[in-house]
Amino acid sequence: MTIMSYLGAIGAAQREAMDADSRVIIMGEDVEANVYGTMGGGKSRADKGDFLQMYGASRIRNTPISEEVMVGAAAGAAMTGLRPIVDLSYSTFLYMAMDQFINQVAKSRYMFGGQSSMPVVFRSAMFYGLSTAAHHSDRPYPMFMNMPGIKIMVPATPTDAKGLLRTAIDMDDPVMSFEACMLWGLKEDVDEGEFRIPFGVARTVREGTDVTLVAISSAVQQAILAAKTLEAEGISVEIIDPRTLVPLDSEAIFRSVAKTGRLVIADPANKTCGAAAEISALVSETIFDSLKAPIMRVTTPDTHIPFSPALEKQLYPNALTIADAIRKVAGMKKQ
Amino acid sequence: MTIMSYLGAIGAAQREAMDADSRVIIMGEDVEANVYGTMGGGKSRADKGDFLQMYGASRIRNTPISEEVMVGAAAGAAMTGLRPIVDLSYSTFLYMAMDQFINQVAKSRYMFGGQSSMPVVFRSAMFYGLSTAAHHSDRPYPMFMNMPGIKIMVPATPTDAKGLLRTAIDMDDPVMSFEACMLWGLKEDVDEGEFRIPFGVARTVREGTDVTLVAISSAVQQAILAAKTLEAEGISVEIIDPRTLVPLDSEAIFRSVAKTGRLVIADPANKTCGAAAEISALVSETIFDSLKAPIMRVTTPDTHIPFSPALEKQLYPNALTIADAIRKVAGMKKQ
Amino acid sequence: MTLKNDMLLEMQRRMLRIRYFDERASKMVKRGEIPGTVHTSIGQEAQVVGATMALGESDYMTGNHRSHGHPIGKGAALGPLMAELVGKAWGVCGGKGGSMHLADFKVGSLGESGIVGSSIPIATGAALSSKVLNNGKVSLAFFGDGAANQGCLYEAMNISSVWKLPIIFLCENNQYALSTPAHTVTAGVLSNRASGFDMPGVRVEDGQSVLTVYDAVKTAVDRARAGQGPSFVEVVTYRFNEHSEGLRLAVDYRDAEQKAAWLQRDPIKLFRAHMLEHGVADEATLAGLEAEVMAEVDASVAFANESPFPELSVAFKDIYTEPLGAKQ
Amino acid sequence: MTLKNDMLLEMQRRMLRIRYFDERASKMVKRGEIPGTVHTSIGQEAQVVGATMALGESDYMTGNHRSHGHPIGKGAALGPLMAELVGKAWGVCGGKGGSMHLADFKVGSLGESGIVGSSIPIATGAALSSKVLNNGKVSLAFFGDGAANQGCLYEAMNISSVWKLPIIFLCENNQYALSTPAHTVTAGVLSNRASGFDMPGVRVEDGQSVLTVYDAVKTAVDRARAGQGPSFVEVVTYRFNEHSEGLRLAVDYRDAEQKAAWLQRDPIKLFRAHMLEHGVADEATLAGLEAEVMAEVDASVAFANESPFPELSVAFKDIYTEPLGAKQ
Ligand SMILES: Cc1ncc(C[n+]2csc(CCOP(=O)(O)OP(=O)(O)O)c2C)c(N)n1
Ligand SMILES: Cc1ncc(C[n+]2csc(CCOP(=O)(O)OP(=O)(O)O)c2C)c(N)n1
Ligand SMILES: [Mg+2]
Ligand SMILES: [Mg+2]
Repeated sequence: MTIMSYLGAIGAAQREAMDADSRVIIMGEDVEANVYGTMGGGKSRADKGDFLQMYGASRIRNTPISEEVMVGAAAGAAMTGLRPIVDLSYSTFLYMAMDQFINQVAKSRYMFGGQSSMPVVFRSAMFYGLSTAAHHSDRPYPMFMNMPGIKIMVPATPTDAKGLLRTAIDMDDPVMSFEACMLWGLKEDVDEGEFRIPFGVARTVREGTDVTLVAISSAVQQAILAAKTLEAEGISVEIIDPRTLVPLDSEAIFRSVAKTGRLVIADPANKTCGAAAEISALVSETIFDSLKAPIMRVTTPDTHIPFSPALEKQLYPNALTIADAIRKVAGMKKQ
Repeated sequence: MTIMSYLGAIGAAQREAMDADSRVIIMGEDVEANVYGTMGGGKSRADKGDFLQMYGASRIRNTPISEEVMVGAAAGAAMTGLRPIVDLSYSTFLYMAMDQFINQVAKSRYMFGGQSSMPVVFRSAMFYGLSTAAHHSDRPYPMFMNMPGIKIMVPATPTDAKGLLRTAIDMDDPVMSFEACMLWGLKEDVDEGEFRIPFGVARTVREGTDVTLVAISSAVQQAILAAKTLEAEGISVEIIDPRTLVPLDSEAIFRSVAKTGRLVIADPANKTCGAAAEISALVSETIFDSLKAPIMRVTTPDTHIPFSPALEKQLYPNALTIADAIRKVAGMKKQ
Repeated sequence: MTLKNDMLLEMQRRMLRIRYFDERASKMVKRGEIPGTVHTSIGQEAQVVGATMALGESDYMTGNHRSHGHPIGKGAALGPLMAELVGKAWGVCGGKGGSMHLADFKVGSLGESGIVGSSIPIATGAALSSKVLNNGKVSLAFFGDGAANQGCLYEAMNISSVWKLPIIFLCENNQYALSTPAHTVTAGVLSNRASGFDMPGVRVEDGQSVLTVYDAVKTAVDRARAGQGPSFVEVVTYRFNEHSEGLRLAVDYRDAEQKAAWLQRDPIKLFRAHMLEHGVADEATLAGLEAEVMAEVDASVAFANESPFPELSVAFKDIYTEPLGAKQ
Repeated sequence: MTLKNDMLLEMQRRMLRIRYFDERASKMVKRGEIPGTVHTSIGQEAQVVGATMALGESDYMTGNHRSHGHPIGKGAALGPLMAELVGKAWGVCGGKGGSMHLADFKVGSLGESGIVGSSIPIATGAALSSKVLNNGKVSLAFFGDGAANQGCLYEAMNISSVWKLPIIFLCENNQYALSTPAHTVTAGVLSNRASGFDMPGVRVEDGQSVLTVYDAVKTAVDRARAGQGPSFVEVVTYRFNEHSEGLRLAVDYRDAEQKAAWLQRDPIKLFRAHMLEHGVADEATLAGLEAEVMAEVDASVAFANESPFPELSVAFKDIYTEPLGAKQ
């Protein structure tokens, strides 16, 4: 074990995979210079950018600012023998390649009757909460959940980032990794050795008996704070981090809600048609009779992200808003 | 009143608006030749395409196959004095312009502190159920519901198509109109005169007391058939067509569910993070105590659309699958 | 270049396979035997075959909605293609793709695309893997004059040129995008756009001559295989049928005289005459070839008819490599 | 062209406004007085002002993340811009846009874009409305060498050329896209791409000379206003600062010698010397001008400091023209 940051864990998983399989390549804007710090050897950056030095210019490729062809080319390469990792920097830039994601990456295997597989990983960072305004702060994973064909990971810890990303790179299906910049600096003890965390298996962050709290991405940290506060108030909260949204470990959520009878979902994505909406709908159509109170969503409201910190701070789920929602449902008795 | 088809109603609304305001222009691929039949004078097509003849080449513009600039240019034109209607033909082509939709059309007014308004309408047809496979059959409105800034209409009748589209064109906010090709031929008596149907006001298609059935777009016709079958079985179904998804008339849905205590949602979009998920979540967080049974979703499952009619037919909500879901919830007593 | 006679006969054979296959498909659509519609390459066979014959067996290719000619030209078996058009289980995509989304990976056909322009980046990626894996394979992207106005083409041309990828951008300029004449929505001459992306751009004015097309594309393929990077080849041709079978437009968007002139230039008739004239083959050989191909097309229809329809459950297969998500 | 002295002085004034504004903004970012980061136009003032001065008051303009210079060059008041950078209520966008999303519709600034390339179609649409409404307004799109590889640029160039729209595509080639040297990701010379889209393409090698840039852009603007359609103008320049303020990269991606040489070519110093040499203004006049502008920048900071922060509820305003959707 070694202390690793979320950012370092992403670098480590990519390094492992690059070492393990020469078909793995990395392409993206400014990857050679390791601008975002995920292409690092782990040591201090070298004068040419670590990965570029370690793996060479054929496997570490700076691309033009051309997201559409970048994504499509990665798909075409994946169908013909490579296993590309594409660094798309910020999640708000994904829309530039939406046609390639939906009509090619997600649909090709299906349309062609299984003739092709699509081993490619698309990484992007959700740069919210950092005063970069509406063109850099989106959390668009719900849009991709609405269209099957691409798996989705939303790691909330360094360990999950490393283990899930390694699984993603080894997998024969396309994966989108949504990484939260708010967590880049988060550190914990992580196994430096190879390990893989399966998709579709939620993590019970904390056991509890009164209310189930499903928390996604950066909301997990806030959920833990909220749970601690509420413990003092005598409310026992069980926190579940799905870790991957496609596939979603709905069974784990059902098991917990069957026990607690109460559900709050904390999700930094927009509210309408978001991941929280899906989880709410799944629970109420599947284990309705276990519910003792309304299912509450604590999400970012349906706004764009404003620049001014005076406006932005209020928008994301935080320990206070999460705790309030839990108090509400904990207090509610079924008539 | 006159008998009008859904397709004819769309043409009529555009004609009205073109006559009423010279700032309204139409642009899109093959609009001059009126390939899809919505650019018609209502009479038989003339040798140059009716609208082109009626309004001239400056206001009826064939575009290159360049969705990205088509959408962005319409937005830029809308911010500077025009009121464009953009015909994007099929909804599955919208992804090509996703960046312009999300980052420009939806966000500009907000990012610029209200300096600009964005009076533009984007029309597209959901060509599902007609053996055109995965590249022509998507129903992507949930993706756009997840990002605020663009209003969304999903007309299910000729009258609604005409009245909502006219409202959309007169409105200062961007609107996406999702039209169902399955309904193109649907006919009813429609007022040929000018009329406008407000956004955010649901239509109660049929009153009932046992189960609330929210039906969207082409599911409305199937819902009516299902309701008739169930009436014979003694189940009284109230059908609500939201008509617009942004804004959504959630109050109308709440009022009905408060009365019936049971809710089924029939939506031709994909299930995960779809419109049905949002409606389910809204109801269970708002009027949970009125619910006597689980909220059921009848949607297209999370697949792509296969070509073979042998495979495609089973996928969309139909009178049988809707009726089954209603029977389920009608039978269920709350423990 | 001078080609062996058997190669010339193979060119004619492939053009005939496309012609007869598409003529049959057209009939079947009108009879309701093929669901949806189809876009035929009738009249464009020289442009398709001149390009595909310049490629090797294992080279890659992507295409568009005008989709039958490409895999046929690349050597795909007709039976599974016809079964796919009919939506049957023995179809090359198991009935899930249909006319607009044919793919036959066995012959390097990585997929046609119903989304105009959308397959160009895919071909670019195939060229990237050839480059990285250094396997000598060349990639060719078929797209129309209409698709040439999609931005992704220029992103693809730029990155291919910078990375010196082994790819050919093959623009099938049949002068119309559905009802829209190319000259009304296209600035300048398409092949002239190549130089701005630092690659050769040639325009084949006589796209009805399979040999002329072949020579132009072969030059580009050799260049790509030699590691000299991408080329842009624009081929001027004409579609003899309507944009899609069954489509009826009230507007005469194609000039009648021009149309009549082009219909005179049937690539198959022209090449037949050429072969007779140059003693490549005699009447009997060519008639035999035509009969053979007609029989092959008949067989493909029989194959399609024999095939069962796919099981309902197939709709839920191959969304991922593992059984996941929607089950019914 | 020969310009009146007051026009030359106005050019210097605007270059100074950009320089002093950006220098101040840079300091404030490092002091944490401006949230997030900013991208300065320091070193590129001639390229910005040469272009904006060639436009009329009411002409349209869009830009990118390197965003302060464009509206300043177009004549925007500095106070609301600085207040915007600080996230205050009196900001030109009410604090909701910030540095990367400045817009000042009063001076035809339709918005900078944090999404590279994304504002080019917007400028194209503004040109379309000028054409349809026949109001004589010209549109100019600023974008960088990096943005020049986004497909939407070529879609915009094509449609603008076909429709003969009054637009100038102004490529700010500062030779780098963040850490990426343009020549490593760009095929050929950008301005050479224009001819393929049937429009003039000029490359201004000396982007540090405001007069040279002005002449090139003025020619394009006159052409657009005369109804002759779009032009592409590539201006070669250099950014003196890092891509964004505060960014520190371990990699020396810019050649030290080349950098030193460019830093010698400060557009403001160059033009100052030019004016003295040609007797456009004397030392006292220029010193006075500099003092004036410095005072203006000081005032803009005072204005920003005075401004209150926006009310919480402002976060839920202007999503639509009517109060709709999220309320808290
Ligand atoms: C992105 C996208 N936009 C529009 C369409 C509708 N469409 C299908 S084919 C076609 C014309 C294509 O013209 P071209 O590329 O020249 O190919 P051709 O049909 O002439 O062979 C259009 C507009 C589409 N399928 N995809
Ligand atoms: C679509 C998109 N991709 C990537 C980025 C990240 N990014 C911001 S600025 C930049 C470099 C832009 O280079 P250039 O266009 O030359 O402008 P410059 O910064 O040199 O003025 C990049 C890659 C972005 N903002 N948007
Ligand atoms: Mg064509
Ligand atoms: Mg640059």
